[in-house]
Amino acid sequence: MNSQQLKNIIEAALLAADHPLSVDQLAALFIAQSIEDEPPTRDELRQALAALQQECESRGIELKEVSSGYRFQVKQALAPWISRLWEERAPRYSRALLETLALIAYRQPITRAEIEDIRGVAVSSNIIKTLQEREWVRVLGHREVPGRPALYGTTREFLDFFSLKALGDLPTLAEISSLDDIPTQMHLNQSEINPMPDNNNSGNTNIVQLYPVTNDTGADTNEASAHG
Amino acid sequence: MNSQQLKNIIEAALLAADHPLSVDQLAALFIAQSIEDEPPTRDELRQALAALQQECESRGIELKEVSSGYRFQVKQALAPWISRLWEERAPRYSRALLETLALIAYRQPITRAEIEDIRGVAVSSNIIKTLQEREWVRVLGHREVPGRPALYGTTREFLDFFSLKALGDLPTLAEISSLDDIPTQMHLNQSEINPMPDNNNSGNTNIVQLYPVTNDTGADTNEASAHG
Amino acid sequence: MNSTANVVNEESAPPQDAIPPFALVRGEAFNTLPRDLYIPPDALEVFLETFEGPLDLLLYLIKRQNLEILDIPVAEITRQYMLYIDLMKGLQLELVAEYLVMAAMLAEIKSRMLLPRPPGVAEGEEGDPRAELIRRLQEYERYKRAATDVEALPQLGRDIFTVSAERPDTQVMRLAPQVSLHEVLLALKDVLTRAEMFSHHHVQREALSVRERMSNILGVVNADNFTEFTTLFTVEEGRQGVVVTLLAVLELIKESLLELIQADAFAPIYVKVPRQSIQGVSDEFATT
Repeated sequence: MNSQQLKNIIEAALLAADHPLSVDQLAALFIAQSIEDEPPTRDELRQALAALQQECESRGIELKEVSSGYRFQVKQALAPWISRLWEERAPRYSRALLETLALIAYRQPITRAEIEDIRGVAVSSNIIKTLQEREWVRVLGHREVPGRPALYGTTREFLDFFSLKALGDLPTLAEISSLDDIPTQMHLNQSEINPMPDNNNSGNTNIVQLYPVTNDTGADTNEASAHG
Repeated sequence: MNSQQLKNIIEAALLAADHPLSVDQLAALFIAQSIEDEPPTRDELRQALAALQQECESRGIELKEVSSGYRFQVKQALAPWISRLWEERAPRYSRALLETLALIAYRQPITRAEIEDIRGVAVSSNIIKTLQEREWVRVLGHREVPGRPALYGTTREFLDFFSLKALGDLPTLAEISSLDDIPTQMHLNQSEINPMPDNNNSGNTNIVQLYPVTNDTGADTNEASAHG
Repeated sequence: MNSTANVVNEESAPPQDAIPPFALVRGEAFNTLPRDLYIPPDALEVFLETFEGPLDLLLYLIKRQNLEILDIPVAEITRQYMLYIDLMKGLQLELVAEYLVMAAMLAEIKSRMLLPRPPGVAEGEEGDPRAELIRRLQEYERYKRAATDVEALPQLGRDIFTVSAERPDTQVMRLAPQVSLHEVLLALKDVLTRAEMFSHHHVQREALSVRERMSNILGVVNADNFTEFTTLFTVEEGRQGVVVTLLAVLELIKESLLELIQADAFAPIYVKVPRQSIQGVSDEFATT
C-alpha cells in the first residue's frame, strides 16, 4: 500500500465514521483478513494524518485531534455560511448550568454539596440531569461519607464537544485579586436567551430588555454574541 | 469572494449537511445577512462543484450528483477497509472447540473418532466445520479403514495466527501441565470495561475506591495486554 | 454579525439610527440609568432573578461601585444588599434561604468590624472578620470566570460542525473470535487431565516436529501415485531433519497411513497411501 492510498483510506474512514477515530481504531482497519500483507505502522498512520492535516490548509475542512481521536470538521471561519444549513440556532446554556459544569470540570471529582458550597446556592437536579443526558458529566463513584453522595466528573464527550484533547487544555483557572474585569453584564442579557427550565421567567422577557450598563461590559457583550 | 473560498464553503457545506444539497440550497447559503456583497451565480456554483469533483480524483471521497443534489461519498473501492468500522465481534469460541483444536494441533494427523476417544464426548460437526472455515484445520487424507475417516491437521494459517514458526514451537505436554489456570481472556474484558479515563485525580486520595486499584488487578491487566 | 440584532427583540427594536438605550421597559427606552438604580418592579423582578445567588449579587454590588474585593466596605455593601433583600420581599419574590443566610453573615461581619480590636492582636488577614467572605467571593468568582471561559470555547454545533460523507455499500462484517494460544493450551491441559493422559502409555509424546512432518508428508503423497522415498527428505535440513522425516515415515507406516514399496532389491523405494488396507474394525467406529 502506498502512502497515497493509506491517506485516502484514513480520510474516507474519518469521514464515514460518525465519531472521532483514534490511531488504534484506524490501525484496526488494516489488520487481518489479509486484504494486504503489511498493515501500516502507527508511525505511518501518524505521518498520513499529519499529511492530511497539512493538505486541509487550502480546503474547507480541517483535521482536528480531540480527546477521543481525530475528526474532520468545518473550518471555524466558514461557520457563518455553514450554520445557515440549520434553521435552529445552537442552544445557549444558562449560567447556572455553565457554572456547575465548570466546577465539575475543574474540581472533579466533586459532589453536589461541594458545588453548592462554592456557588452559594442550591444546584437544581435538572442541571445535573441535563449534564448527564448530554453525556458531559457522569458519576465517577461515591464519597464514603454518610449519604454516600455521588462524585461527578466530566467525560470524553465533554472534551470532544469543546474541542479539547485533555482536561489540561481547559482555560487556566484565574486567581482573583481584583474585580476589574468581571463581566457583570452577564446578569442583564442572559435571561432572554436562557434555554434552561430552571429560570423560566419567559412571561417577562418581552417586557424588559436591559442593555449593558458600561462601556466595558458592552464590549464584552459584543464579543459574546459574535460567538453565537 | 474568490473561487477558492467559494469551493471551500461548498465543500464544507456538503460535508456538514446530512443530506444531499441542490444548487439552489447551496446558493441560499450566500444570500441574506449580507456577509458578502455579491452572492455567487449558479454558473459559478456549478464551476466550483466541477472543480471539487476533479480534485477528488486523487482522494478517498468523491462528489456525486444524486436526484436531490450533490453529496460526498466514500469511494466504493475503499469499502473493504471502511466497512470494518461497522463490524461485529462474533461470540467467543466454546471450550469444546478449543479442546478439539488443541488435540488436532498436538496429535495430527488425527481422526474425529480419535478426538472423541480422548475427549470422551462426541465432537459436533459444527466444530470441525468452524475450524475448517477459519482455515486453521484441513483434511490431510483419509485413514484406509472402513468408512475412510478424514485425518485432520493444522495449517500454515494456524501457525501464523498464533505466531508460531512451526509446531515444534508449541510447549511440550510437560510444560502444559504446569500452566497456571488464570483464564487470560478475563483480564482483557476487565481492561475493556474499566470505566476510568487516564486522568484520575490522584490528589484526592480521601475519596475512597472509585474503581479497583488493588495490585492484583493492575498486574493482571498488564499481563493481559502483554498477551494481547 | 450585528450585536444589536442579537440583544434586542425584533418587535421592540428601536430605530436603527438612534443610540441604543440602556434599557427598554415596556417598549420605552431608557437612555440613562437612574442613579439610585430605580427600576420598575417588573424589570427588577427579571433583574433579580438573573443573579445566581447571594455571592453573585454581592459581586455585582462590589463591581458596580468599582470597589476592591480585598477591601470591601462592609457597612456600605451590607446596606445595599439589604436594600435588594427588601426589594425582593416587597416583590414577594421567593426569597431563597441562601440570601437570608448571607444577610445574617454580613450583619455579623459588620458588627465585628465595629468592635474595637483587642490589644495584642496584630493587624492582618487572620484578624479581619471579612476574610472568610472575601475568600468565598474570590473562589466563586474564579468559577464564574471559568464558566465564561468554557462557554467561549468552540462548541460543536455552534462554532464547530462535524462533517461526514456517505458511506460506501457495505455489509456488516462479523469478526472471527480472537483466541490466545494460552487458551488453547489450557483447553488441552483440561482434556488431558480429564483423560488422564499424562500417565497413559499412548501419549508417549512424539516430538511435535515429527507430528508436523507426518502432516506434511500426508500432504504430498496420495493413493494414486507413487512418490519416491528419497524426495521426502530435504538434505539441507541436515542430519536432524532427515531423522525427523524418517521417524515421521515410520510412524505413518505404523499407523497404516503410508506404505513402502520396493520392486527389487536396490531398486528405488516408493511410498504411497495404502488403498483399502485390510484392518480390523478400528476403535474409531466404536465411538462414532
